Amino acid sequence: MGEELEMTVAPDMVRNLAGAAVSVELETPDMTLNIGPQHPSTHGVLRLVAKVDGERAFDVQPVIGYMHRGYEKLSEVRTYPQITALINRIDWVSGYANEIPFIVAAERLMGVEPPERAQFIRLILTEMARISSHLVFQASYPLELGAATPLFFALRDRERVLDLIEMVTGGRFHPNFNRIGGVKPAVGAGPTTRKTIQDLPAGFLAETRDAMDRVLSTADQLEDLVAGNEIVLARTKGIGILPPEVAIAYGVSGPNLRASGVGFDLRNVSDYLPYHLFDFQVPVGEAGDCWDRWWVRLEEIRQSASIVRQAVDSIPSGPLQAKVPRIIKVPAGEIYVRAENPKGEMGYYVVSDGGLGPYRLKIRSASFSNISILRWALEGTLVPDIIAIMGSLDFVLGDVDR
Amino acid sequence: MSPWLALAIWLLVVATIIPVMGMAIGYAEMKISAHMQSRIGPYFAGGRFGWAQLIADGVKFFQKEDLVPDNADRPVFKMAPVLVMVGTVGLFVVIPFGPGLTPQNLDLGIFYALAISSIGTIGVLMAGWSSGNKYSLIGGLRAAGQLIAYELPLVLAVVGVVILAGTMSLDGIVQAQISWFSEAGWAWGMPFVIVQAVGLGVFFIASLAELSRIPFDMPIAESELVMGYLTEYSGFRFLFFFLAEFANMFTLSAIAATLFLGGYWVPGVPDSILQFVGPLVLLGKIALFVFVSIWLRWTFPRFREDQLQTLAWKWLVPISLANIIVTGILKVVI
Amino acid sequence: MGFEDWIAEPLNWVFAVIALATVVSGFRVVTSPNVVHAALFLVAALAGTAALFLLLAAEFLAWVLVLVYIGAVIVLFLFGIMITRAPTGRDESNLDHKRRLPAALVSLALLALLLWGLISQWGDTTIDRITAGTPTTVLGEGLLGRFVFPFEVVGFVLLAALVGGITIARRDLSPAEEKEWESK
Amino acid sequence: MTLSPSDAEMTDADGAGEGNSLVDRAADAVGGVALEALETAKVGVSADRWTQTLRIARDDLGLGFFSWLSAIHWTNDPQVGDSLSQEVTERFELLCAVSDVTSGELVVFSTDLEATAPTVDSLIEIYPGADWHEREAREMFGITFVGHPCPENLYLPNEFAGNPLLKSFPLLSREVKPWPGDVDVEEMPAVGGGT
Repeated sequence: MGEELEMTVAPDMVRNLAGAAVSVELETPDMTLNIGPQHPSTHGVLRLVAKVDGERAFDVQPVIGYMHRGYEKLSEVRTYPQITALINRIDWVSGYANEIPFIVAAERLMGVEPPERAQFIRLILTEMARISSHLVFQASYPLELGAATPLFFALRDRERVLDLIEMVTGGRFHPNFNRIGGVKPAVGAGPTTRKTIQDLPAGFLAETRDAMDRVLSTADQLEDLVAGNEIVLARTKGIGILPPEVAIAYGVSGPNLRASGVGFDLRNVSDYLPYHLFDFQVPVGEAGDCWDRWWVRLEEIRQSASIVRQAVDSIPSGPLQAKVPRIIKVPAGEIYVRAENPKGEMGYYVVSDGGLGPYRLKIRSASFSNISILRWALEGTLVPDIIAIMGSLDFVLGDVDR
Repeated sequence: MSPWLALAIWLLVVATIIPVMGMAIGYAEMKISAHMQSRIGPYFAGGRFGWAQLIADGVKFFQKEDLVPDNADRPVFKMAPVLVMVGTVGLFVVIPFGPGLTPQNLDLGIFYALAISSIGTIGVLMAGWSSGNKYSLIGGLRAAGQLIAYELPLVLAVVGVVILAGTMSLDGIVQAQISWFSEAGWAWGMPFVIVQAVGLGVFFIASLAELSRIPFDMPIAESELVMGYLTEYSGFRFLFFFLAEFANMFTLSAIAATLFLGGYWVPGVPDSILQFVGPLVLLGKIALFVFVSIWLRWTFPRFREDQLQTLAWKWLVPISLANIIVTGILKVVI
Repeated sequence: MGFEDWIAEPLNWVFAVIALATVVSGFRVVTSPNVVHAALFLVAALAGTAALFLLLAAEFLAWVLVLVYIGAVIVLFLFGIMITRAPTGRDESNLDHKRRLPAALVSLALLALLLWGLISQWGDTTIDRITAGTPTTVLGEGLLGRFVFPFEVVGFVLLAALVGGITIARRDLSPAEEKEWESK
Repeated sequence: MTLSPSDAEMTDADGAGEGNSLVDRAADAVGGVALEALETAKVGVSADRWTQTLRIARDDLGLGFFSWLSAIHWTNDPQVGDSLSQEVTERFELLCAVSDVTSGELVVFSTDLEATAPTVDSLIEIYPGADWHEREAREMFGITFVGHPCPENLYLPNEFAGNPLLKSFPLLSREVKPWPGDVDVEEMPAVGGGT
């Protein structure tokens, strides 16, 4: 009897040790774990319905819609200038960048070309929005892994960048600064009727250079603090791998796609802002794991800081606003303009019928497509990895639900 | 004075020391982390340096409503924090604060300490299970798995010291370090860290895990499990867990200091003076360990559960076993 | 020693209280309807036993009981209960078993056996008041010297129990699952 | 991990400019017609060729990146927003934008669905990313996607009646309180005695 017992047990024991997982051997009940909508690391009101067996989740269903504000519907009853106030609330972490593709779409439909200086200002602020958004990621992602300190380093510089944005636009999160045909004269820029418009606040350019230096040194600090941390590497390397073909088929864009090894950057492809005037590099990951997504965003901070510095150095003078009618009516037509938002491809399909507002506005937001891959990516992961993978996708719920 | 009376008095003393120690460490944690993160930390409470912040926090906890979830198992839920505290309080009994200043110089000192500290685990499991919350349950399970895994290296790391000292009494271990070279006629002793550096490393890592502090804070991992087994606790019951964590940090650091750094002893100081400066010396050594664990906490993220188990079973246990063998051979050879 | 002498000794009072608590907890282990409560009463019973050992100045034994049984075995019990049954919060499940009578008989028989063993061996012995326990060194030398064989045998039996536990608890995989498991 | 230099040369990717080669190429490949959409390559196909079209787009045109899918409700009698300037036949226009991540080309495919009970085959087999977009379109416009595995609402509760993005679906807040912002330029209050 004893021998027989041993005979039957032995192979299982060996396999058990080799597989290093007891969960298959011991019958444990499955548990449905609701992560969110109120949870510290779902970035707002995302809800994941996870079926877990011990620590392993075998089906994770994201549930969205807790933040649906119906912007597409609301846009149908607003005029074009009013809509910019709505859409910079889509991805509030980089509010400014959301306005650009919509404004450009309206300008293209009207046949208006904004002056070069306005385009430069837009570009500078867009890249600042990118820096601030990526710094938020640099702050929150280590926190999700359990490290609190990078948060303070990253947010300190984000604050400086937001201060600069506020200095020009008067708003930290929701600038509503773009006008069709150009940009609004900056706050405190003096009377706008004068010919000698002082458009950017005094000292802005110098402070920007200074801030960009600080951002670059913070990026180095973050690299020391996070990339030099063995536990971070153990938690992120090889975790949550998104193969490029899967990422493409799901429409995952932006840094998440580039981390998977696809060097696709709309700044090189679309001409919504004069990026072709600047030298910058597109960081591309290799493995498509959480670590690469972190690294790509860190590198993009550096590249954006470099773009801002170049733009500040070469900003042309001139008017801020092209001539547009006092009441803006956009001629009938359709256009899709997409831009490289910090989170990925942000686009607006504008259908105009010649009225004061669009007949239909389709908002293509990056996070929506980026997290639609969650169910695929989270299958069979461990609970701590759910958080690591989710955080590495860097989404904002406003950008998901619109 | 009967030993029971002495014990009762000591428990009373401990009951006042624990909150004070908890607050001191809590304050240190706030200030040190703040300075590591280019912040100031608490500033206003108490007039200067925010020294009263922790008192204010404590008062706040007492004012809060003591909520018991509807779904909870009431008696177990209410008892859990008490049990966690018992494990902590019991530890104070054997720490030698100076020559002859050991509350109860048990023959089995270190063995007792390890035994009594394992009681806290039951409290954590009770908290996790009785809350009626899935996050709490997972947190409790993680805590149990973690504490089982790290109990072993903790005990094994101590064995090396016990072999060297030839006694399990904590005071005896200090004396052994003081008189290490006395046979050779030297007045200078030897803190065991010199030959037991590996043991200290294993002990320190394992005690961090026992304390559930980053990088081993998976049981409460707030970005995953909200607050783990503490999720449903509020008011003074939460404060109990909170204080127990800090007090535990204090006692485990004290034991580490006693085992490896010579406890209350400084080389070259006679017993008559040690009687007075001994507690201060011990406090200084404790502060060193506390500082390191605060430092680690604000530097590292947390491990994943399976990585933690790997670390315990595949690294710490074999290392500490090897350490025992080497120490044994060393002892025989010497 | 008469009853009056017995009652005059304060330690006996302590003994009586602890013993009573231990017995009550032990009884509640088997009567408690909730499996986690039962395990927690087992903790109380074991703690009581440890306290009794302390009264007998058997310090080492007492703390071994705390470290091994309370600190490890019961924790594993609770761990196992939670990971497999996971009845969070109030649990209404009924653990009562129909075969109370055989269980009671077995327990009584065991009690009788133990009593018989104890009384027949030490029935007439009176021991002096215990002032100091056996030094741990003596215990250690005994365990690894004279009693090394039983010690090792017990270790072997425990290992066998471990293996047996896994065998009982594990579920046979269906052939399809087997394949899936292997492919991982 | 590498840093690749940016393309200083602008690849005229959105198909704008001379010849509109991309839109013609795409229209030829799928057998559809090039539609007018400023700068944007837009190709119309018939609804029964919808999945076939997108399969060609993915496999032959290399448009593997699923950008978005949505619809337009064309009607002469909108409850919200301005009326159209020209009469249209009431219908749904289903749009699907797919792009190529190496060249950056983007094509919007369009098909017309009938106004009552619009039905079309699901793209989920071709682009898994179409999952949520189709659920969104189903919820917002009432379009049925044949073959979609999860017919549940994405944003709103499942009990919600109606399809919010239909032009016939009233915007309740506007019904309750008219929007004051119809006049974009309001009279400025006089400040400090004024000039």
